[in-house]
Amino acid sequence: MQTEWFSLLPLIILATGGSVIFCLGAFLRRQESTALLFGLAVVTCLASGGSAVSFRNLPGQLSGLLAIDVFSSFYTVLFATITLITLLLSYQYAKNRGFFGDEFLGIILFAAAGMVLIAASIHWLPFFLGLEMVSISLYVLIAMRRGDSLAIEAAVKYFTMGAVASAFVVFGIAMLYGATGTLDIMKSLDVGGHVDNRFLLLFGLCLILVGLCFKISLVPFHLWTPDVYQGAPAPITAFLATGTKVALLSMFVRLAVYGGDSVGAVFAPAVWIMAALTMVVGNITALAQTQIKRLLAYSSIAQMGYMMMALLAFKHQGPAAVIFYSVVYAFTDLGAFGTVGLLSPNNSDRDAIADYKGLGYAQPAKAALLTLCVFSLAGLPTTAGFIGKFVLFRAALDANFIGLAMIGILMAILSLYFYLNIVVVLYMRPAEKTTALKTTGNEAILACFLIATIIFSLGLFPSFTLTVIEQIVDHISNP
Amino acid sequence: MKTALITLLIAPLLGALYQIVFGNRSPRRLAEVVSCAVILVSFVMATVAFFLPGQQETIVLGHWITVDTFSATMDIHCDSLAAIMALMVTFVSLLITIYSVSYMSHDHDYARYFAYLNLFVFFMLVIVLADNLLFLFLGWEGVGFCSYALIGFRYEALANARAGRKAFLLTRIGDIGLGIAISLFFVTCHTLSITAINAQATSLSAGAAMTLGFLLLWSATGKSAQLPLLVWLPDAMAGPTPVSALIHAATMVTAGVYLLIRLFPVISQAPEVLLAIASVGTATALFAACAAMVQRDIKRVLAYSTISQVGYMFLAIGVGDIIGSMFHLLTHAFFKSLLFLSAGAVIHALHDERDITKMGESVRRHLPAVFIVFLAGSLALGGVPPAAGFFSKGRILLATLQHGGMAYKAIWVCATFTALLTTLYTFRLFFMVFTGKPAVPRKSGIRAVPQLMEWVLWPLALFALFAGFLNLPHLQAGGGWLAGYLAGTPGAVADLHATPSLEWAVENGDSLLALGGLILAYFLYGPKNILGWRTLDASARKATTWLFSGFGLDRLYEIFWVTPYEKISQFLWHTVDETFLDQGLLRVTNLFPLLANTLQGFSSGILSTSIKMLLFGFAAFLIFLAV
Amino acid sequence: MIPFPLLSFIIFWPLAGGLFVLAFWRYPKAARRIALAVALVEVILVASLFSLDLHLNGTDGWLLREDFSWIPQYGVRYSLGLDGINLTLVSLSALLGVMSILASWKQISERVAVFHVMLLFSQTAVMGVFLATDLFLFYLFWEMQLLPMLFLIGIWGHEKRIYAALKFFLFNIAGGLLMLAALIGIYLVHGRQTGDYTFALSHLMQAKPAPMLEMWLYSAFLLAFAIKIPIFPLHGWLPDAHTEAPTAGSIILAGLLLKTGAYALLRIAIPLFPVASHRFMPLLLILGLVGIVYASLVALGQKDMKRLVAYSSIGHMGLIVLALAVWDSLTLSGAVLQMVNHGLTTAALFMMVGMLDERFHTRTLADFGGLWKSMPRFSAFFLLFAMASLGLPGLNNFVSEFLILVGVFRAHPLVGSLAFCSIVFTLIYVLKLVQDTLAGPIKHQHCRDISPRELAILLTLSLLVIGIGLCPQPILTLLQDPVQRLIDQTGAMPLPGTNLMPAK
Amino acid sequence: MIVSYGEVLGLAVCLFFMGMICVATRRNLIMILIGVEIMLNASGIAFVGAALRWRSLDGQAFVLFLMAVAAAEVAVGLALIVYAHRHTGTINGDKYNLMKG
Repeated sequence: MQTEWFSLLPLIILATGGSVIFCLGAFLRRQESTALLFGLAVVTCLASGGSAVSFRNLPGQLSGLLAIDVFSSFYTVLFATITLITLLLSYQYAKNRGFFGDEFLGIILFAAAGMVLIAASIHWLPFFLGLEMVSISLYVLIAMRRGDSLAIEAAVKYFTMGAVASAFVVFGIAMLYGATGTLDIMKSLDVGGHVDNRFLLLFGLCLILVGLCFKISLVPFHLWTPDVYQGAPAPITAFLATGTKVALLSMFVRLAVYGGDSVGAVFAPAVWIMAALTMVVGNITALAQTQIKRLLAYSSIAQMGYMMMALLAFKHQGPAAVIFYSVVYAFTDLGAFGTVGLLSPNNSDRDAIADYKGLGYAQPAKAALLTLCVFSLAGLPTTAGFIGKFVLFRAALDANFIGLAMIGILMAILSLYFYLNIVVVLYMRPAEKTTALKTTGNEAILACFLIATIIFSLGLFPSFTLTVIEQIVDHISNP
Repeated sequence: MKTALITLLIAPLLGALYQIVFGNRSPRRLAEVVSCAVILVSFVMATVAFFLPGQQETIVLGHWITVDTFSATMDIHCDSLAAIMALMVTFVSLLITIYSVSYMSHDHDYARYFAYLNLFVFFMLVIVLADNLLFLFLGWEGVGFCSYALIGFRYEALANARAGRKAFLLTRIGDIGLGIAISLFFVTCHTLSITAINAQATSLSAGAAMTLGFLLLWSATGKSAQLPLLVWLPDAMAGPTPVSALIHAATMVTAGVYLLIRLFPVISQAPEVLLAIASVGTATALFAACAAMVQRDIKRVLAYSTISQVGYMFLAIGVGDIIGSMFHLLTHAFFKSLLFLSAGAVIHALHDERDITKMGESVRRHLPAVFIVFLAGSLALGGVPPAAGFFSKGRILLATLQHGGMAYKAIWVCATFTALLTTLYTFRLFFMVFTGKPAVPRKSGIRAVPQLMEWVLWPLALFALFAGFLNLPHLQAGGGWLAGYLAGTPGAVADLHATPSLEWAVENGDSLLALGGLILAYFLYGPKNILGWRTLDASARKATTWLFSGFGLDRLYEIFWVTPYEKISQFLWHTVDETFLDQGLLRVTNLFPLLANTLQGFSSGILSTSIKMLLFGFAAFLIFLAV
Repeated sequence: MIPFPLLSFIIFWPLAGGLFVLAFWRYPKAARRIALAVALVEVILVASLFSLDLHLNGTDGWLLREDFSWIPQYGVRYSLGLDGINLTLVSLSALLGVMSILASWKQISERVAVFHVMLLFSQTAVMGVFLATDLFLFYLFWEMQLLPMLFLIGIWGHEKRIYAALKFFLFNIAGGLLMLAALIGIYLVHGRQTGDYTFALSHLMQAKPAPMLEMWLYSAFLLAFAIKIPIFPLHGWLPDAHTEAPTAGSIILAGLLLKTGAYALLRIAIPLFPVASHRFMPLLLILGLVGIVYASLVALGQKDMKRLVAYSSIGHMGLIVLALAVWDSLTLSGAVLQMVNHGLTTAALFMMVGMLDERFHTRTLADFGGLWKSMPRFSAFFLLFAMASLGLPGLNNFVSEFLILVGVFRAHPLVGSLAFCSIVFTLIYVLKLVQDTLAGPIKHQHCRDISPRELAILLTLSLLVIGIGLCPQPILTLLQDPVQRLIDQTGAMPLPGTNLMPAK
Repeated sequence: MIVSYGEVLGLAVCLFFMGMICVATRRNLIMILIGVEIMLNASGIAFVGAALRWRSLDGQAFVLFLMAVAAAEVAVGLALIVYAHRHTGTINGDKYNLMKG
């Protein structure tokens, strides 16, 4: 059908864009082509996002594999934006460090396509493909910068553990399939309908969950996160920390909505424990960090804990809260890791928190954005993070998860200490030495501006986004 | 009348404002003139108020606080009591302000001094005239503040500042009583107007009346330096002498007495309170008289004597004779300010020498005028007939004797004994200052006293000698003009209705007592030093040291109040606030980094550990599923 | 037609002005002047409120109201309301805004523009707290207050500034986040009971949570506000924050931020949970009383003048707590007036300590003495404000303190009497402060007396101090209706033991 | 049918756990990769068995994709390991611990 292919356009654009860049890269000389390729990649993102906006209301289903609807359109736009901002942030960063080129751009676009695939899939197969697309792309991206021992280590660790996790997911899917005979996500979650194979089904789900929890780094599957976030180049970390997690969170939302009470009843206690552990371990371990990317890694672990808490409230606007918060989280972390990248000198990332002394005055704009992001992560008002925290806790309390919410609140209080510590270092401790940074390119400034605008607008006028999110949750709950 | 009263009240305030705003920038002479002039205006207005008929008048100056049923207005109520008090206050203030001009002529900080002084007169007049208790409280605390500021006027010496602080603190402890009393008045009478309260005094329940009475007594003891809050007054002598004369002799210390007289209808509802007042008064009188016996500082002698005399006023209230109390208050104001001012002249002449053991014959020779007025004052204070003190004290002793009950008889004995002591210490002071050889040689010479200072003393001396005629007993056929004037005051008993024989006996007894005291003093402390006590005082003995320090009351306060207070303060600060609350919290929060370090141990960065952790998580999941 | 949103304008004008000031970050002098101009305009804006017909009763007792939809999904509205209580406090904020800028005229020489931006931001936040009638909006401003203050202390503070700033922030945010949970709680309870999910204060008051739940929710609110006020055992952050903050920071902190705590307790926590708060009243009563005595005692021991004034703040706020615990028209009027009065006098004292610090670079009491000689005008003002702070009649604090004390006494004679006694405790440390600085031998021979700028500040404040002391009635009249409304909303809260000895 | 789904499933699970044990116990990156491959192939067997059980093609198709993906993963993985080995001189996974905490 005509419309079906048409509705796939965002995905096609991304994949084609990536391929075209690969091809062009083969023909063009590296030094001359960077701007062109970069422009192409940016246009690809814009086109993909734009097409997703324009086709959002086409009721498209691709052979029961992909649902191209408001839900996936929303996520497509989100991923396009995340990718766009990543590109803007990494252009100069990568150029300065000599790993900017066709393969860098192409792989990022492929990863973006993988994310879109994950968000759009209503079938395990495209989901698996998307997951692998994202993962494999990221293995490469992390190690992109040659000769960086930390990056190599990060890539090795991420690859090894990611591969194991993927294996878990695949085996889990196989079990589900074995139990239910279908790869359709919604149908395969029908615990009530497959009483005979209940154990197999749950075993499969369990394996899948392990894989997914690993990907969004819930405790105790979180150990790779700090290492990988620290080792990867900052813009890549930004992409990795936001894109993958948001994509997988969309899957979590789907699972929660599709699974409903029957699955929820089985897994809720486990998720409860994981959410609590994640919040506690994430926040407390962050207290001891002296490296900013590691700190942000633990902070992002903790954020996942908050989201799991809200996910438990899947009947009380929890999914909407999770989606909203994942949007908030995406831009906040993009900003945080992005500014870390922008503030870094050429040879390596500025990682030790102590090195940020006095940067608030040497680099006021970027430091201000970092501060803003940190405040948003901490959930202070007028930032997006505050509204995000509010919707999460509202959902959790509405569903009577009072104990969990209390743990969350206490940990949020605790977390302020290390968040503030960054601010303290930026503004309140005198600089010891000043390192001259290269002037930031316009594209990165644009990215910063975008992020700041989004954080503020979500913090002050979240109403529009919330409406959209309510619609899409509504859409997947009542297909 | 209205204008007169308002002018009476406002003029000193305007004077103070003038000093505050223009003060040091205006010519010195102008500042002095202004400060005297405003008091003069007040005095004239007070005279008008005093003589105008139809005195009972309440004037609302303004609404102050109205919330719900609570209403405090700034209104003044002028009856005969207030009028005569106002007259006395303005008169004494006027003389003392004039005296101050001369006394302060070498001080550069005159603007501040006159500002405080004028402000003080204003606040004092507020106390005198206020009808609303809260407005009275304004004056009440205001005079406390001025007293504090003036005692510590010469701030360079910390001792002065400390004395001021002590005065403020102890009077404010008394003020709490008044504050609570005001609250209780509001709760029980639903009004704070003194006239209204007095009107419904009889409808107060016994308990309320008693509580109120004790609260008022409490507040009066603070302001009037009675037991147990008297220790501030001797120290207050650190202030300039005119201040001592005005605030700590004539006016402020009698404010407590005045308050009790004002609210006598309430107090009289509770006989227990009356007895308490009488006892406190007598005890204080005796106590202070004993202490005055051994003081060597001329001003401290006078300070203790003030305390003692105010005790008499309390006693008078305690026996229900508020006219007697008022009578003594007035005469005391005259002769005590006279004594203080002449003492000030002596001190001035001797280059700030206050030790009476270093004075003697030469003082009289150089300052003959001061000698004469001081003698007049001493006669009045010593109660030698026919000076003022004789009649006022006599009326109090008579009233006490007439009052029934054994307790009052005992009080009468004490009071009479105190009268003897009074004569004794008065003339001890007199003899030691003006006669004989100094017990201790003095280094400094004697200079002349400025004319202005001397000039002021004469009218006071006249009053000291003859103010007694304001209210002559029946025996002298005086008819008691003052009693008649004050008869309209609520609760006043104009006539004591004593039998002539009793009156005769008391009067003669008192005369004999006074003369006896005088003669005894002559033997003990006279110029001839017949019994040798004159020189003995200079050397410290155990008993006298004890008396000297006011029965060690200061020390008691030190041990039981000041030291513990400071210790508690330090304890709360260091132990509770810093160690327990602050450090404790810090210690609790320090647990988190510890915990963080422990948790950090899990993420060792070793790949196989991470994988094992993953598998462990999976296993946990499975186990969970199985369960 | 939408009427001109004056309240919003009042709230956001300093913010907008602050952003404008930020544009002048290269030109400290200009930034300072512009900031002052912004603050002055704010005063004019607030003054224009008084030109409105204040007895024109709008809807449900508000003098002025603004209400717009904001986040309809969660029933959050942007709604502001003005009545007598917050009008008084808003005026105070506007005034202290100007004062704080003037006070730091010479003191702040680094990062001048940002400093003023922070001052203006905190003014916006405080105004918002006072005016918000939607609890979500209120919470937003409540937390927003902390940020500028964090920077004010942390950047322009003294030696231990970072510790103090973090302590301040963490104490307050801890309370704040727990309150957020409770806020969501009462919101959900109300939503479930009525189907109307809203944060409007007036609606949430109708919610009837289960008794036990109400206690918990109230405790969370109480905790947040008690930390801010601060009530006795939770005051740990305050002395440090004050000691380390720059003068302007202390002025804002003591003059405004502490007031928001008391205001919120008065306006939000108690009306929202009348039953629970009634049960907590004895606790508040005791803590208030203990706080007064404790703070006074600890203040006496202090060696640092600013710390001393800081502890005095705790004591004065204790009186407000006492007033709230009695909850009748006398004490409530007194409490609000006390907020204003304490704001004025403490701000003045902090400012004067700041002036000394500016001149002598020390705040240790032992380093001072004999200032009467070298700085007579300064000393006169110092004495005035010290006297105001110890509640001398005729000066502002007396009126409010006496109203509170009478009210407390009426409800609770014993507690009232004890509270009266605490006056003496205040006296002791204030006199120590005065004596140690003004009296004694001169320690600093050469120093200039107050400059015209400082004179202007102090004169303004002292006129207010005397003015309110002698003529508090306009303010009290302003408070009458809203206070009555508060009492009507919660019902009277008679405490056990109110039957005084009846008149015969 | 000769073998039941249960038996296939048993085989798959056995293989999976064997792979898992390999992953868990070996330090050598290549051995870990092999372990992962075993796990992936166990999934493949399970898919095929299930496809036969339900007589649907979905499972078979999945296996096809799975093989492709596994190949890609191995390709990238091996390249990475070689690259890492060139850089650090070791393929012992545990030697990669510059970062911790």
